[in-house]
Amino acid sequence: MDVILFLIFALIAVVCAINVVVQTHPISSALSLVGVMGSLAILYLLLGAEFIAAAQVIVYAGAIMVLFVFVIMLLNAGAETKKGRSYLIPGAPLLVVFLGLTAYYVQRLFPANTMVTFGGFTKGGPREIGEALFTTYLLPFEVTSVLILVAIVGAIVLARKEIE
Amino acid sequence: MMTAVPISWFLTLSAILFALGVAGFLFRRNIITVFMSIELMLNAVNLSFVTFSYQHKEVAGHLFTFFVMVVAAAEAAVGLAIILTVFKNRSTLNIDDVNSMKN
Amino acid sequence: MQLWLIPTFPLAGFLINGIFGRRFSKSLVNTVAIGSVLLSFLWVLKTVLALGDLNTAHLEHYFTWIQSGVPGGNHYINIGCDFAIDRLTVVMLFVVTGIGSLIHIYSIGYMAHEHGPNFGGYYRFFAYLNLFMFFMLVLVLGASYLLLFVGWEGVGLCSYLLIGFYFDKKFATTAGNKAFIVNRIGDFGFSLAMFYIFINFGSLDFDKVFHQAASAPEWVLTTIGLLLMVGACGKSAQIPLYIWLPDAMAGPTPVSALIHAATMVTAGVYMTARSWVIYTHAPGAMDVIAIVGIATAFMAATIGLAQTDIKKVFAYSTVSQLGYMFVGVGSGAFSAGVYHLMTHAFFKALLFLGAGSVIHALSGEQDMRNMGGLRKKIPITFWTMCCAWVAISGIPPFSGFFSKDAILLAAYQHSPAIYWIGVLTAGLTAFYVSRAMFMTFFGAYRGKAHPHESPAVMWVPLAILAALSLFGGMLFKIPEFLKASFPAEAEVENPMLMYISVAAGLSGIAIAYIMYLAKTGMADSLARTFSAPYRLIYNKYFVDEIYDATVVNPILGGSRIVLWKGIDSGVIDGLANGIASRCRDVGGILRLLQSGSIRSYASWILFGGVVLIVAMGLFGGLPR
Amino acid sequence: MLPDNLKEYPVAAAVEAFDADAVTGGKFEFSELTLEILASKISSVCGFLKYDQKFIRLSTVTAVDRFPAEPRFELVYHLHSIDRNERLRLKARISGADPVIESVTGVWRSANWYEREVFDLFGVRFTNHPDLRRILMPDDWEGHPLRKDYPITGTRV
Amino acid sequence: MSDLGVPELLAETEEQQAATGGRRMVLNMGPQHPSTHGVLRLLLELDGENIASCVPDIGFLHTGIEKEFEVKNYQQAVTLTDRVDYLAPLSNNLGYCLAVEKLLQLEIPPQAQWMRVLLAELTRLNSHLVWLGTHALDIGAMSVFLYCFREREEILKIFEMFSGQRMMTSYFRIGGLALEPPRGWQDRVKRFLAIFPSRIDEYENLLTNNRIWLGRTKGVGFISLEDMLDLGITGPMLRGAGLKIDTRKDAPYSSYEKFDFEVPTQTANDVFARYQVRIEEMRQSTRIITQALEGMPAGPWKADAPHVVLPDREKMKTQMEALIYHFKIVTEGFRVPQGEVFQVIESPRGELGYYIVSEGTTKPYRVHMRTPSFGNLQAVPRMVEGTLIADVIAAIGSMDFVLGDTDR
Amino acid sequence: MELLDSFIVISLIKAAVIFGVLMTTLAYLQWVERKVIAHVQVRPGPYRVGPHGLLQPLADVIKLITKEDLVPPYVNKLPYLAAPFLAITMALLSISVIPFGPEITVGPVKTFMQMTDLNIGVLFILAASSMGVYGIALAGWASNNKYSLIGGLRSSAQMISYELPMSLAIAAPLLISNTLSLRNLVEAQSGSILNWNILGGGQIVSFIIFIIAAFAETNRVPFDLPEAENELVAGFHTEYSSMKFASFFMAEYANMITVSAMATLLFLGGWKAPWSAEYGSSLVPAAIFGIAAAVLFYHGANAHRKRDKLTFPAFGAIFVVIAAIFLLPMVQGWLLPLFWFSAKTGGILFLFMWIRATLPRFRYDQLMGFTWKFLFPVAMLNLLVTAFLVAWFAK
Repeated sequence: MDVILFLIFALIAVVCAINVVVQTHPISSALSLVGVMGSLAILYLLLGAEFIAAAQVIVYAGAIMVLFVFVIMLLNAGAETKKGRSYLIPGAPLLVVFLGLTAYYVQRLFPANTMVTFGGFTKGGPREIGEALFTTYLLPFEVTSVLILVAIVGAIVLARKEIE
Repeated sequence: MMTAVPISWFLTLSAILFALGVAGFLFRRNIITVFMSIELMLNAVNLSFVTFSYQHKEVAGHLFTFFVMVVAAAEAAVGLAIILTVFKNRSTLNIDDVNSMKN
Repeated sequence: MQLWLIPTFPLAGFLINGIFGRRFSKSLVNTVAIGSVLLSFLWVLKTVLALGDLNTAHLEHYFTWIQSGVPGGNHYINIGCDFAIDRLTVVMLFVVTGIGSLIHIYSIGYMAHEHGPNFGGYYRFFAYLNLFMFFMLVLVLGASYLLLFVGWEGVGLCSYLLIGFYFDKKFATTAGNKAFIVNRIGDFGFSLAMFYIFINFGSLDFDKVFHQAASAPEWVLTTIGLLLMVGACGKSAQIPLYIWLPDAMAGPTPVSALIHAATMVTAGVYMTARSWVIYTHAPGAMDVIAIVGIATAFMAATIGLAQTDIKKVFAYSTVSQLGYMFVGVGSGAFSAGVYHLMTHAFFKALLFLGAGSVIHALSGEQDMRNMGGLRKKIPITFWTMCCAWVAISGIPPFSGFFSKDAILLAAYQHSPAIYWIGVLTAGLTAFYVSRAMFMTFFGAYRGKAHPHESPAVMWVPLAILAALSLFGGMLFKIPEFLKASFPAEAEVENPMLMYISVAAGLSGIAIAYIMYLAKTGMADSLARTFSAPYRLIYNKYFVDEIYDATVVNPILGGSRIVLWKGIDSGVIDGLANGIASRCRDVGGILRLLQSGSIRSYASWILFGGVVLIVAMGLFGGLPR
Repeated sequence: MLPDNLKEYPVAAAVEAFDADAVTGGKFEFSELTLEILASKISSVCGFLKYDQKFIRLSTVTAVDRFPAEPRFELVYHLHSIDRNERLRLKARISGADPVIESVTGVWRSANWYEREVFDLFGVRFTNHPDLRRILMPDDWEGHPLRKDYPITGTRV
Repeated sequence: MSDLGVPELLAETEEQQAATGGRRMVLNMGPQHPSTHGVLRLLLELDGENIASCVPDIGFLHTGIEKEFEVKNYQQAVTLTDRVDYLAPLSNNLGYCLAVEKLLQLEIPPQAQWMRVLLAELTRLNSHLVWLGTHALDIGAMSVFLYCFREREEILKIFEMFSGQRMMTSYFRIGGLALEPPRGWQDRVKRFLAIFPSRIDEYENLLTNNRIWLGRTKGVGFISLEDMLDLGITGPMLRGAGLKIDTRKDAPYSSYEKFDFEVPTQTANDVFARYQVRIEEMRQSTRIITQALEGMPAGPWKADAPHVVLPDREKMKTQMEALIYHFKIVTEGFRVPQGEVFQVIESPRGELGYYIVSEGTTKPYRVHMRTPSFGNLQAVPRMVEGTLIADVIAAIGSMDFVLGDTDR
Repeated sequence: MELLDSFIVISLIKAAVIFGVLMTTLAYLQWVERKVIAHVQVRPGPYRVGPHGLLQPLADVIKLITKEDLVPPYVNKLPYLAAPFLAITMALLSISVIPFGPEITVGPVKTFMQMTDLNIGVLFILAASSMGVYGIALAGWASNNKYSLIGGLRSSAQMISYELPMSLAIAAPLLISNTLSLRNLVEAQSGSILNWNILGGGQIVSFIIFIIAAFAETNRVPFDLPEAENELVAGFHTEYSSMKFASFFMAEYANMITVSAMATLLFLGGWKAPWSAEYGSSLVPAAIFGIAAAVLFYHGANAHRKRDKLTFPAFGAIFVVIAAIFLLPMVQGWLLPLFWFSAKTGGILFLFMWIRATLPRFRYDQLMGFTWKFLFPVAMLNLLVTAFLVAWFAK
């Protein structure tokens, strides 16, 4: 059951991710990315990360990507043009090597006997996250809130109509 | 019938997604798509975090994921604002046209 | 017991008024400001009633504030946010919240016509006052030096803000800066003292420090004591750091009364008294305090003789009285110092508020030469100020008498020389206060404005303070109350000394009467006769000018010539420029890598990542 | 040449005083004052009337086709002074062969559409007009419907 | 009327486009759009939601009425005037009849004059009700629309009672009224007057203090008084800018001088001010109607001019002379002496002027209508440029134009 | 495996029942809205199809289904077709975790009156609703129409902005009830009306903020800018027809139902009666239907029209039967909660309609200003105060 679920959503994620890369129109890429995020949310659930799964959908898919879509619509951006040099020659071999190495080491470092089953880890609920967040990780949490504030100010300053 | 998934599968998936993100970054020319590729990489990393969290039966990985999300939100806000400004000033979204750092 | 509520009320008042005050009506601002302080006062009352005799301190721990290192380790720091309350604290709490409340109420009347710069003055004033109350209460309640220091700095900040309240006037902002900078010197000493305490005792909590203090070597305690004294000198305006206080009168009069007479400036005395364990084991430091105290008392009193600005007179009087308190604590009579602190708070607040009332009545006139004969025109102010007059002059059985007497008694035990200077100072005190009273209220009116009595919100606090000035000394026998806090003090009785000081006070009044009422020309002729000394004290011993010449100008000049022109431009800039140009040369080569295109950077990063993984696989710990 | 019987009207007299050549005639009927103005002077007279005589509003501009008489077109301007609560009609005649007259949009911006309408329906051209396009009829329409020689039944579209 | 493409006026050069970051978008509002009240077309150039420029395009409802006048005889032409401003037909009837009567120098009996005032004011109410309803609907308050139409229905029923027609009544004729006022009309009008003021309060309850309504209308659609006069705006819009101008007071016609009413003004000069002015005008119209109803003089309802006015049916059948007149008027019409007049009245929308040139025949030589909507509409660009799309709706709603009145 | 089977079977049955009821409700909600608005505007509303237009929804459905399904040229096909599907899916998805009543026993089976009980139910609904914006944004963009584009832009900005105060408003009652499961949330409010979050929790402010944000989230007057017909013709669905148009329509109404149910669950005590059964709350529905029946009988007896003589008593009889059913003890266990839940949700839905009939529409900048400058700070403050109080009392 878990394997089937994993395979289905891993497949969706990979296909959508490929789509992100190959689609020429940004809005198609954005929608594919939403697909990746959605399937990742399911995988998170499988890993017992309920809260992160919900946050993934609410924050990532529901807010950040909407922002992307909004901007794409606002700029009325069309399909991209083939201009400038291509990085296919240095990039593609490097990527293949990178991926191969990573996959190899992952397989070596994590022998197949560590298994994931649904329900194998149940401490990913909002309560546990909240407790950790407001005790051990209070300082990072506060720092991120400051970061968000700075980001808001920065975004407003940047997006202002006229910059005196 | 195998009912459990080896943990390395998750990590491999994460690696694949990350590589695809890098590919998007390298091969695409539209700033917004490039930006989205970064988001894809972040997502891939998040998946590893959550997987590690499962492996160690620790909630810490979730928190890192959470922080990554928050930072991604901030980054998206500022980044998109920058893109808007760039587009306003240059009326192009091609990343190779934005090269005033050169020279 | 929820001690934290005591400072929280004023803080809440500050936040509410500070944030929303601009939109509030004046009455709403009043309600918030005064309500918060009154609530605080009531909570103090409730706390004290509930806590009983308080022979031992009552401590409350709220949260861990700063924590560093490993528990039990060498450099383990654990500073909590703790409040403590003992008898000394109770006295201070009552003084701060009680007089604070009265002055808040008084301010309604005094500031009624205030718009302040940008029409935001009214709420701003009350917000600052509330903030001051908050910090002062933190200072008093804090159970460690660090928390005390928080309050200490906080009140300094409020003092700065309130002195510079009329920030559109140059002299006000200058005075504010002066107060702030001079206090920094003192705070520097305080900080050093704290570092030293921490190094030696490993903690800043009062109980832990004092517990270990008895067994510490004397030179350590003396060093700590002297450094603390530097801090106290700054805050409590002692020689040589007193110069900011007279200038601080640029702020509104209620500020002068609250901060620069009754509460903040006594923080140094409080701190010294609080550290009595350290001082009793460091007699050398005590001697220094006593000498500084008496010197300040005498010098300020002489300056006070010749001032014509009514607030300046009281400002120097404050400096002088603070010197008295230092004499008290320096002589080992901590309770007497605190006693005088309290009575002084009553009558000096009253004097300032009365002066404020006079100024208010004369629409801003502050020069005593333009006053006179106001006795009939503003009778309530006059009569209340009379109460302060007799109190400060040390006439028995009014409050000043008791506390001053206690100090002088202790001083005599300590050193008769200090006693005799103290007596002389007492006479001078009586003289200049009487002079001020005579010039203001007696004789013929010399001004132009039309005096009018102040409203009830102003004179009711005056009346309460007058009652306290008269009977406060009898009602609140501080030395007995504080016996539990300062067990080391010896009790002495010497009626002879008492008669001498009373006589000094009375003669001061009498001389003033002769010079300013009976023979009105006499003061001027005396001034002409002794023109050199007169000029000296009229110009406050030229202390400010001396500081300018000896400290300020050399530093300025030195900075300009040596640091800026020489080191900064020559050495540092040259070095930096040289390095920069070399870097540019190297960068020119590396620049070839920088295509300016983001994607090429990304390729390089990816390349680096691959190299890293390969390297780790080959040489790192990764499995083959 | 202002008719003598109109001299008593201050506006008429003022225009006469401003530019005697400009006035070619006039009448006062139904308690409405009409001045006939030389076509070439219309803009300057209008400017004078607006700024000097407080005819702040231009109520309407229209034309009358006197076909087959010549000069064929009468341009009619209705002016309104709010201050004096007074109205004034100006008339200018132009020939049918080359119907051109100076625009008064420089004086009143409201003349814009009225002149476009006259251009559209009568074929009178206005010089110095900022945007002389057809307004009511389609852009590619042929003919000018309000001319007397335009058939009442129109043409099939 | 232009083709539905973008006119050259808007086609900017490459540089201009680049200067705005290429973000400008041309939006074709109309001719088919819910809020342009017919077939107005606005070409809006948008920068985000801001209007960078606006070009109105009219003519989609052009019917050539001015040309048609020239082939109808004077009395027949009355029916054409109804069709011009289909929301205030009687005002147009009145303007035309007054102009012709001026040429004929005809004396109209008092009852006819008062009846004309009464019906003209009802027309004003009718028009303002439609305006208020549609304006509120544009801003999103849909109920007001139906409430207004409920009252308008009453007015239309009154018209129907008088003339047998609800909208194109042609009830005013040269020389008086078309028909004798019907029996019981007073009761009908009285009943209407009894309820109407409270209904105005009802509209105001829904709108005047509504925060959203205020937010949408206050400060919106501002245009300075100088610009208004220069661009030829008239009517309630001018009064919303503080200018007390009303032809009924300045040059009274049809014995308006005998009525006691106020000319409401506002100074804010925005959409809300115009709203307030019109609401107050409705109250004033109610006042005038009440006065007309109470003080209605007795007497004939058409002029004593046998060569112009058709004789009574009864007379025609009994008197030879009347029959001859009837025959002549019907077959040939009546001749109007040579001359030209410009008759101005205050229509609900502003200054309505009829310029008639007569050559002494039975048909007018030239009729020009100075219609308020046409004059007002020129100011649209001035009013909306620099505002938001939603403000365009509010602003053009506040102008209260009728496209029939604009295009004729 | 038997357990699994029965779980799946029960879930399927529940899904079927809920789907059927929901679709009917959606259709009739439209009818109710038209009737309500019509009566506010003193007109009868739908009247022709069936008695009082009762069959109007059916007619509408038939019309929409049989209409030509037009796909304009120049649209971006895939997103254009996906958008309505996305909108309706996301709208219906959230209903699956909404509970309608307590645990009930039907024959041998014990089950919850709910599709599925997630312990992060609230987060699930937030997630689903945050995805709903894609439908509208995509529809606007894909239509390749300027009005649609502006509508889509407006809606994405609006929905993101209003999601913030909405989430904050939701968080406050969650703090009080200390759970994210909707079922537990309701259980925490059991007792009388004084235990509901709106009163007992003092969450009246969050309730109001929630309702305001809900209006905006569902694009209803006065926040219906994305489809403001007087400005943008029909906004994002200008280019849609037939069933695709109906999908948007249904999505809007489904969202209305969702947010109303959410408000009921979060603030109004869900299916709990306002006072306990011992004081007779179980008699209320019977009484209401009884009174309705009595009124019908009376008017039937004094009928103005001939047919009323028959129809009124007939409906009265039906009402009597319904009232009687409410009195049956065996069905009270599930019927009463359902009644209260529907009554509360219906009340909020009525509010939606009432507001639509009354208020004008905001302008875009005012709308954004309203949420960022007013709603968001207030919601924040409310949350802080609530958190403070909860912490205070928890200690």
